[in-house]
Amino acid sequence: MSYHIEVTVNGERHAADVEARLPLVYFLRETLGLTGTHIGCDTTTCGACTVIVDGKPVKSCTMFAVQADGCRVETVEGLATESGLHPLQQAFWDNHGLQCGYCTPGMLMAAKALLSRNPSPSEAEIRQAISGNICRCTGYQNIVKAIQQAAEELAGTAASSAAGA
Amino acid sequence: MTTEAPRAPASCLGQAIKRKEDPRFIQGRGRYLDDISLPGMLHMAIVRSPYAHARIVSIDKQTALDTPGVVAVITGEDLEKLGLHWMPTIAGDNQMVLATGKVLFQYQEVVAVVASSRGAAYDGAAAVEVEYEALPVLSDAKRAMDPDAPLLRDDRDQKTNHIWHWESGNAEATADALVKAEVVVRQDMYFPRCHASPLETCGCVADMDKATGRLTLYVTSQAPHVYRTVIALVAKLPEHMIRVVSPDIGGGFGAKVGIYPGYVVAVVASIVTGHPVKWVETRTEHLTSTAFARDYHMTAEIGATKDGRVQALRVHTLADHGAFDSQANPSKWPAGLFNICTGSYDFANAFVDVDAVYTNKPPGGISYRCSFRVTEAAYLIERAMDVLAQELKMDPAELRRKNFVAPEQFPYTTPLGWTYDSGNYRATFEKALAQIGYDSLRREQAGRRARGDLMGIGISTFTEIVGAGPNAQFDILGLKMFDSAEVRVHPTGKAVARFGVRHQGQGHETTFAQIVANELGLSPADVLVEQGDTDTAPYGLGTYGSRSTPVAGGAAALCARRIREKAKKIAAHLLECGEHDLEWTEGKFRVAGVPERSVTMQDCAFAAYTNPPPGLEPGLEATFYYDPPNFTFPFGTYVAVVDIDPGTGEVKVRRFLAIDDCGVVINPMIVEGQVHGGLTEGFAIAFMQEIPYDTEGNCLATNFTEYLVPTAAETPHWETDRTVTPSPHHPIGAKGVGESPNVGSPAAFVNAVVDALAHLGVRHIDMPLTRDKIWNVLRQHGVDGA
Amino acid sequence: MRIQMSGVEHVSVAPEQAFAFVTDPNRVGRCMPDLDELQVSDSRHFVAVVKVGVGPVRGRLKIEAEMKTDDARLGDLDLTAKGSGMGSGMVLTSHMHIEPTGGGGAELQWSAETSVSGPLASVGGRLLEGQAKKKTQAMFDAIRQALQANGAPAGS
Amino acid sequence: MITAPFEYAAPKSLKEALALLRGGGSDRKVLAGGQSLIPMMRFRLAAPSMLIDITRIPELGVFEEEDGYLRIGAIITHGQMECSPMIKDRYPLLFTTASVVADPIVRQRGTLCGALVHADPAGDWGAALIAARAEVVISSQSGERRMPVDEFLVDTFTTALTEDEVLKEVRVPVPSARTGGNYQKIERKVGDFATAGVAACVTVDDKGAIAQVGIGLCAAGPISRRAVSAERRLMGNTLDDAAIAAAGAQAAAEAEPVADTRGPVDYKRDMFRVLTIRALRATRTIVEGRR
Repeated sequence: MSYHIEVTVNGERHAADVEARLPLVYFLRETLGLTGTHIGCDTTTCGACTVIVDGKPVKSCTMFAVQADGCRVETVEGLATESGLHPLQQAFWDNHGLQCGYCTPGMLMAAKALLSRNPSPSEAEIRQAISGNICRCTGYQNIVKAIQQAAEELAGTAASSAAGA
Repeated sequence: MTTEAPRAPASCLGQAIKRKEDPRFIQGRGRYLDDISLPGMLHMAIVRSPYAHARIVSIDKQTALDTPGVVAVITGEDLEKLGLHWMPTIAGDNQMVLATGKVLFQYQEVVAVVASSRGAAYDGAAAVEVEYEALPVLSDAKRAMDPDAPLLRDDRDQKTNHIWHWESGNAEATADALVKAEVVVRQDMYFPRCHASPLETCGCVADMDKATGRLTLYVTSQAPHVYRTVIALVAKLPEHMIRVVSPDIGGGFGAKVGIYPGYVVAVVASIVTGHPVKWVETRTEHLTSTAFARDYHMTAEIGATKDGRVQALRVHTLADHGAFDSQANPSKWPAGLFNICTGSYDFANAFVDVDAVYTNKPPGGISYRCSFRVTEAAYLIERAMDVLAQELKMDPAELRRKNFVAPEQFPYTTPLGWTYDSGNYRATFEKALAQIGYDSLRREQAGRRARGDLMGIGISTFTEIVGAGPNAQFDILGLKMFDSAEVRVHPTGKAVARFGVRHQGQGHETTFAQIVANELGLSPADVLVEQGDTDTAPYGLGTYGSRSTPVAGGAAALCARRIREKAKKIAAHLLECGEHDLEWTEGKFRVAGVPERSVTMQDCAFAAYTNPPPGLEPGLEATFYYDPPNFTFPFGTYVAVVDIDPGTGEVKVRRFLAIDDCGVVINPMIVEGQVHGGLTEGFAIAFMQEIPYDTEGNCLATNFTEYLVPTAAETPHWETDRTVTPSPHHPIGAKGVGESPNVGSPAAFVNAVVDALAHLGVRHIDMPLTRDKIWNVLRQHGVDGA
Repeated sequence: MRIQMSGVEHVSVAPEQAFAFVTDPNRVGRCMPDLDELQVSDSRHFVAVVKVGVGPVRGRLKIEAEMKTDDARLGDLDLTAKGSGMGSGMVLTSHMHIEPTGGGGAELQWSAETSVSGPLASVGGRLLEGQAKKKTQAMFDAIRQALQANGAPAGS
Repeated sequence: MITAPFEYAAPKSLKEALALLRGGGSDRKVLAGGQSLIPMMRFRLAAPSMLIDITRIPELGVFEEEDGYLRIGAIITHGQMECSPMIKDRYPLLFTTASVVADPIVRQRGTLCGALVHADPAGDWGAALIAARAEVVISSQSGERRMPVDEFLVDTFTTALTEDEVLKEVRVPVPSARTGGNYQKIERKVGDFATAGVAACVTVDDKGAIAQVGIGLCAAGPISRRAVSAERRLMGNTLDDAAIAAAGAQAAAEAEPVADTRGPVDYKRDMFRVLTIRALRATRTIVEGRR
């Protein structure tokens, strides 16, 4: 039995008929071809599949696509714009915040969710906020550095746009 | 958008150039195995044994075949008809592909189900009914040789669980020296079974094109060429009709070197069904059946003088190889490079032996972020040195100072036969002690102890051996352990460089571009590095054991120099002078004494295709197969400072300083990143990561809720620095670094924790240093807290 | 994982009655908790399918049991069972000895060792022991009730 | 891994949800955050025939103080608890609990009520709500019933809910000015099930004597439990070191942990002593701050 869903992904509206048991992550990867979101475990532990659903970070292996009916989903593919990389992407690149790159999309989305809730987190707050995401390569230190740089960058642009307003 | 790597000056070695591979990864545009989807592709799921040792009574596939979407159900008996139910392992043993007769470890592959969708494949797998008759289980290696132990491998001629015995060094001289020694310490230590467990599990897409008869295997492989050759031999397919493509890899750490049953079954399934077949492990499958690491039961004995000069080292090891001997080691080295275990110290005598046995546990024995059993060796000697220091009531720093191999002794040959290329252990060590403030930490510790606080300082001054290896002695299945590079310079002076190795996050697309660019006077931005496609890349043995930079990095430099030699002829032609009049400086050919008369590599490249000198073959490209003259021997000093909560036994790592010496550094940013990552895995192994088995052979760490991988919250902040002692024989003096931190750090952590408890008489605690173990030690010694 | 259990149950029927009951597959088989189906092959062998249901965890276990008695040792019963289901396996070995007690009652002294393999042990190990103990207790409660019901109370 | 097939429904009202549940038998499951249920379904240890998604039912989103109780609706997530200024300021026990449940991403979807219904013996909320003397509101087509959390939590994965009932909300008594609380948890790493956890909630009178006390133990047996004798030991006393130490010893004696990969029984038992002492000390600091 299949269910009709309509989901807005990175601002684009998608309609599909899906099996109830289709995890959101496979809907994104295989139905929509957005393979930037990865899968690393069976137990909702690793966070490689982290996306943002209606503003909240979610492990998309532990949510069914039917549950996302009518939701706004943001994935790593939606971060960069015409004007360039998202400050988080740029900061991960600048600070060597990735190696094999497999956890990176989930990390970026977890970090984005953190900064939208807490624009100037401490190192401890950053480490807590990404503690639902596993990285096997970097030892996290450069990821933390990257998130700090992005936070400053975003604060700066926010300030200037506020000043501009 | 700005995704082009910034240009670097002509001499770009040692520059922290941002990684060229990153733009695709940060935008979700990497192409990993599971991202590959081919038309008509089927999915495969594997039914596994719940028992660690059992006879297979019957297999009923009918219900599975009746399950909607299921296309095929393959058993060991089906493979037997093709002669593919067993396959040879790298270690010269045989391994079941799908079980026939009996199963030898829990979660062993028994039946494969191929279906039109992932869900249907799992539905089919759940519907397969297998009846087992449980057999007595052997899950403790120490019992393997007992007369009453069950015989696991009745398929072998030798009716024993003993696989092989290996030894190195002079047994008599060492025994004699130990008898004569003023002080002898002896310590048993277990390096627990653990697992590399990269974030991306293993998987493949097998695509047999019936029309062309060509097999394309997309697979998570650190060694694609070796896969191609082995598959040609195992599946009896012509090698030129096999293409192995290793796409972006989500971490390997040694787990993606071996060839796993799932790959073979997927190939068979594609041949049988005529469709591409994808198999991707679940995390549970990865942890329970993909190659493990370590599992060494070691005993170390050191003989020394009263004033702390080491004289002899004797090591006996019992190696648990699981149900099949499928460890990835050079053919003639069953225990890998374990006899590097004299470490950084000047031992006159040493002897090592290793006995390997079968148990009802998964096969493996890979080099998990290390070079062939070097982690076990480094842990053993660094732990044993602390035990000796304790026995002598000597500061472990002082003991090390007394026993380092001295700079003037290099090249230094160990009693176990290795010749270290270069090192300056004392200098690196003193730099580390000064940087962490060792003496004041010791004073602080004394003060805290008086107040009942538990603080410890642990040192590890390890020496590694990487870059396998000199072809005279090192091969895998007969394939010599060289590696290769092929560089093509296009007319406009842009280059493509291809390699036989395959990176998994180490940054080769950047560092190898830096090496080639540096030799050719180009910008790294103008050098495209390609790896992983056996149709285009030159033959190579792959990326593991920190061999990429020592071997393939050497090939890169020498290949580029070969091109430069040819370019020099072209330059002479362009500058209308003799080759001997030319010098190569700042990335240009200049006429000696007339520096303003010069041509660039771009000029030479253009001429190579448009205006080659008469008689000279047009074009500008070269291939180089590099047989390293020796290993390289990176080293370092690590210092850990810990505080222990007397109430809960929790250990807090207050500080950790890592000073590495990996010779000439190509990209300091990447070296630092490698060190951070390796230290974090060392931290995990020391404190939480283990795969235990119960007496029934049940795996007790089948997923990430029990196989504990640290998060950012547990991981300490790392302090890193370097010294530089170039390798005298490596073309650019580099040594390799990816694994040093994982090799050197476990001992530093354990030494620190034991040091914090030493005043209670504690001499050793086996990893992982879990809270309950430490609590137990504390309570036994009357330490209480809340 | 290995689970060891033992206990002593008192019933107010004669030892012979109790022994006859626990060695009768038809009767003792029906005392298994959450029994789905029971096939008795002969006087000493039966196959039972039981439901497993702990919160969201649902499944079925197929259990093949064999009883051994020895006329020389009247009152002693060895029961071994092999279970499979939910991708897992289970092997049980148990012994029971029945002693007369004062007032015509009987005492069932039993011990059992169960080893569990597969996901149930690997994933559910944390919770398994408690559940196994409950099911066993439930089984003996059922046996006691059945005996009280059909066996004449002692003394009368 | 992919779950077995199932049907899915997302009712817009509790009435609708209860109707769907009724007659569905044990094979229909209510789905809120799904952060415990879905992993079990992936392993096919759980295979419900239908999931009834209650997250689109507005009335279950209640999260407010009303006549002496904090009402926490069935779809309130751990994350909402953690991020609520009201919880941070006035409910230190709930706040310290919310911030250590699972991991920060799971907390955004997992719900307090869902975790309570899951009734995992190592679940943090059971212990915390027992200590806070919370009660549950259960809803079915035949009406509503209330009971203390203690009675609601029956056994491992087992609650007082019948198959056609839904846990509608949890009600926590609004703490008085002189109430403090704290949750202490040992976990091997973020996201691990608790090795041991202790929740304490204490109200003192104007003289500093303990007027009401709740101590809940997590991973101390088949289901979260109340440390009755530890509470008895404290009632009427002041929160001094001697009383706290004695309460710790009592709690340890009452705990019935099982050995697993997190450690042997004696270790875990001692952790209940240590954590009880630490939870009570932290609580004392808060209470003293408020007096």
